[in-house]
Parts: sequence; C-alpha cells; structure tokens
Amino acid sequence: MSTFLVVSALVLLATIGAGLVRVSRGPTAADRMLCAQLFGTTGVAALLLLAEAYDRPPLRDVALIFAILAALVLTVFVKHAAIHRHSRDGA
Amino acid sequence: MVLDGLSLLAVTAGVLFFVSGTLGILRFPDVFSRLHALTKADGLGLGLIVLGLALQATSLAVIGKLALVWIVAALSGSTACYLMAHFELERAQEPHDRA
Amino acid sequence: MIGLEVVFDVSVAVLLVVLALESLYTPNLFTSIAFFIAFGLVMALAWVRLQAPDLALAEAAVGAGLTGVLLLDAAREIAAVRGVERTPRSMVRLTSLLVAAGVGVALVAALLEVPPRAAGLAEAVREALPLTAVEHGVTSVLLDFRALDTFFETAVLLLAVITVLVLQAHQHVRIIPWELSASPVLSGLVGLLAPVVLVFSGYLLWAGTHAPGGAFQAGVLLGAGGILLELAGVHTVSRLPRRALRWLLSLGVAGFALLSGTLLLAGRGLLELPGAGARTIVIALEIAIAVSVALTVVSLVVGSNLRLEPPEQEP
Amino acid sequence: MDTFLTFALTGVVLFSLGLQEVLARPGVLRMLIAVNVMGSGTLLFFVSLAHRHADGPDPVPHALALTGIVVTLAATAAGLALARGLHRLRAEGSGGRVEGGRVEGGRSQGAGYERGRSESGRDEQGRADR
Repeated sequence: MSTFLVVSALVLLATIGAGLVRVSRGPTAADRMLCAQLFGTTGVAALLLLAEAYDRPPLRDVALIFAILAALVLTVFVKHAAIHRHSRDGA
Repeated sequence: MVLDGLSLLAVTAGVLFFVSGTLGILRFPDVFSRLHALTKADGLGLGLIVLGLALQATSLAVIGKLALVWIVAALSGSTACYLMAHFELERAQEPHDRA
Repeated sequence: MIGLEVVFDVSVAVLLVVLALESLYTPNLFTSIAFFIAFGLVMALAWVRLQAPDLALAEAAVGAGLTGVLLLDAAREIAAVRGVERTPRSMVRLTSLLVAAGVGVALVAALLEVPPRAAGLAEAVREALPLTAVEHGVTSVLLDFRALDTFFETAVLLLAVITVLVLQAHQHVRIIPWELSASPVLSGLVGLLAPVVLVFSGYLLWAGTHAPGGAFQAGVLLGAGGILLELAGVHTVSRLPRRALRWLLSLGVAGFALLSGTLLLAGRGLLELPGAGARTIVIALEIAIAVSVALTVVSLVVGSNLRLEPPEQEP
Repeated sequence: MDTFLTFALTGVVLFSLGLQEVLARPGVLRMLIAVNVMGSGTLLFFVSLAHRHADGPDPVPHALALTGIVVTLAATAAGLALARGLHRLRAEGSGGRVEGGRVEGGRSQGAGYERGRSESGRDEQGRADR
C-alpha cells in the first residue's frame, strides 16, 4: 500500500513539473499565478499521501499550512493587480 | 480488504483527476477554460485522495484533520478561482488602447 | 532496480534546480516571483524528504507564502519590474560565472571529504532530552540547549521590523490603501479561515512541546492569518495603538531579557533554566515568541503599506 | 546516491546559481530573490548533513535552519522596505525621472510601474493574450 501511495505522490510531482510549462509560457499573469496555486493543491495532495505512506502525521499539518497560504498568496496577487488597475484608471 | 480496494480506487481516481487538470491547463486555449479545468479537476482530485486516505485512517482525529485540509483547500481554491476569473473578466472588458 | 526513494529525491532535487534557474533567469520579474513561490513549495517537499518536518512547516508558511507576498507587494511599487532592468555587461557576467563556478567546485570538493556517516549531535540530544522541559528535540534545542541563539534571533526580528516601520514613518508619499476593495467572497473566505488559522496556530504551539511545531511556525501562521484579515479590511494590527504594538513586537526579546536577568540575579548561568518550573517557563517563552513573531510578520508585510492618515476612500 | 548526497549537491548548485545572480544582477528585487535562493541552498546543504545517521536526523541543524528561515524572511522584508524607500526618495527628488532609467514616474506610485510596462513590449499581465 505504501509503495502505491509513494508512486501516486511521484505522479503528482510530475504534474507539478508539467505545470511549470504553463507558468513560463503564461501568457496572462493569471495563468502564472494560478499555476502557483495549482502547485499548492497538488502539494497538499502529495503531502497527505506521504503522511500516510511514511506514517508521519506532522506532514498533514504541513499540508494544511500549504492550503491556507495558497489562499493568502493568491489574494495578494489579485489585490496587487486590482490596485494596479485602479491607479491606472485614477490617473 | 474491501476497504483497501476502495481506497486504492479512490486515490487512483484522484491522481487521474490531477493529471487531467494539468493536461487541461497545458492544452486549453484560453485563461477561463484553463481556470475551470484546473480548479475543478484539482478540487475533485484532492477530494478523492482525501476520501481514499480517510478509508485507511486509524483514528477519528486523522479523519478530522484530512477533512479540515480538504475543506480549507476547497474554500481557498474556489475563492482563488472566482477572484482570478473576476480579475481576468474585468481586464478583458477594459479598453485595449494601452495593450 | 533503483529505489523509489531515490527517484523521489532526484525528482525533488531536479525540480528545485529548474525552479531556481527559472526564477533567476526569466526576464520577466513577475514570472520570476511566481517561480520563486513554486520553489518554496518544492523546498518544503525537500525538507519532508530530509525528515525535517519542523522546517517543512516553516517553509510552507515562509518560503512558499510570505516571501512571495512581500515580493509581489514590492514589485508593484518598484518600477524596475521589467524592461527598465538592465542586463549585466558581459564582463560582469563572465566574472560572476567564474566566481560562482569556482565556489561551487570548491564546495563539491569539500562535500566529497565529508564522511557519509556521522554521529552528529543526535545521540547527545536524545540523551539529554529527559533533562529538558519538553519532549521534542528541535524545540528543546531552540529553547533550552541553545536558547541564547533564539534570544538573538528574536532580536534580529525586532531589528528588521524596526527598519521597516521607521522607513514607513518617514515616507511622505501617498500610501496606497493596502486592503482589497471590498469583495464579499473574499470577506467570506477570511471569515471562515480566520478561526481555523487561530485554532491551528494554537495547536502548532502546543504540539511544539512534543512533536514538530513550535513558536516560530505558530507565529508565522498566526501572522499569515493577520495579513488575511488586513487584506479583507478587518484591521487588527494596523489599528493597534502604536505603543501597544511596540510592546507586543518586543515581547519575545523582553521575555528572554527578563528571564536571563532574573536567572543571573538568582545566581544561575545565563538562560540556565531551573529544574522545577522549566516547562512553564518554556511554554511562556513560546507564547511570547509566537505573539511577537506573528505581529512582526504582519508589520513586515503590511507595515510597508500602512496608511499614515485615516483610511482614504478608493477612487 | 542517497538522500544526503542528493540534497547536499542540490544545495551547492542552488548556492552557486544564487551567487552568480547576486554578483551579476543590477536589480534589487532580483538580487533579493537570488539571496533567498542562496540561503535555501545553504540550509539544504546544512540540513542534509544532519541526515547522515542510520537512526533519525540530528535536531540541532534543524533548529538552526528554522532560525535561518525566519531570519531570512525578516532580512528580505527589511531589504525590500529599504529598496522601496530608496525608490520613493528617487521618485520624489527627481520629480519623475531619474538617470539610469531605473525610476520613472512621479509621486503617484502606480505611474512608474505602468510606464515601465508599456515601454518594454513584454507580455506582463498578459498583453499577448489578446
């Protein structure tokens, strides 16, 4: 069972690698940031799998932090973009 | 044994959803469909993996934490999707003179 | 047959190097920041592989989250976002390449000298652990064996936050409102997440006594929660009276200073914890550190953007 | 190749990459990213050294690396605050334009950002998408 879980985590790692193509290609800023978010969700899943496979409960805490911080980064990104637009419109 | 099989099935399905989500962001033509592919497929994928792992869990506390992780990830994922789509939509409606 | 572990390690290592290369050499600064955030996420996986869950917890919050937030925020303001950034002259580039390659080769040479197996201090820590106030190795190193390091770390944090706040106090330019223009969806998310963050950072603080977790991880997470609140327009830290903020920011340093002063007066060594009550002292210190780390994190991120006047309306 | 060697080598590579960029790049933000990469490399090297035992890793480097992560965050924040302060001062002092083309735009902070963007024809914020 644990081998299966580790292999699953490896596949998820591979999808992160593939997603990098979209980050570098863009073309929109949303694409890039969203991929960072995607890595968050995928990372959460991989961590949960590893926590079970290696029997390391603290990794579930790491996964929870990933999920919370992904929300923060994305929010700051959107704010950054929104303010940028405001300053352009206001000027 | 049945539980093991179910859990195997759920985790496999979850991983497949992640793979299809990544295929979506690589292949889909515009940012909205990519957003859609990414957040929906990954949300479901994570849900299935959490389900599969919960079937393996030995204590209620572990199940609780798995559920919490899933709820937080689903909340932040869907909010992120909404904010991004909103942001892109507004941008698309702007006059294009500066582009 | 190559072991699964090796495949995993090498995948993580390759991803790290690729992400570092991309974030360093992508011409577009914004893309570079996106890559840097992904780099932080993969760093957390590397810590997991190195069996350092404490570091994975901290990295997930700091490397993958807060540093990215800081960079995004600064990139918004500083004009050198793209184009205007000069590419280095070829002479400079060549020299830097040579220097970096030389350092790299020297480090690899040194690495080959390192014995592949070593005792380190793991045994010593395990033996001494029953003598300390807590049951988790990393926490006991931080707050017992090497409490002096942690003392100075809190001082460094205080110094950094003073730098940020002083710089902010001398700005006379228009400060851009920091929070997102009211979005019901975002406020909803924050409303749901804030209690989770609060409870979870309390849990991490408590867990630190016997498992991975502790004051720094809890503080950083609590700070992230505070930033989320500020973003949603719920002003907690930025509404604190200045005097209270100052005290709370220095709570960690003050705790350590008070403790070491008391211990010295009592005729003990510097930060040599008494046997009885050591656990209470360590937990009190942890709480003090967590509070000041959390406020430091919020001030570092929001402080550069704090409004000097009462909130002005968005145009 | 065990875990120790893999990550120690990765640490060396990250450190060298970051160092090269720190030495070569003129931009402040890039430099701070590079310093962060260097720092990650250092900590990776250091913590992988702790992973050389049969029975569990050494907690002392873990504690020191934890300190390192938090201090790096603080240093990055202070560096960024200084960079932003410098940027504002330059923007104020020059009333808009500064030699070297580093700072453009006057007191309104959005302006410099915006102008920098339209000058370089890169695809930032997805111009190329349309």
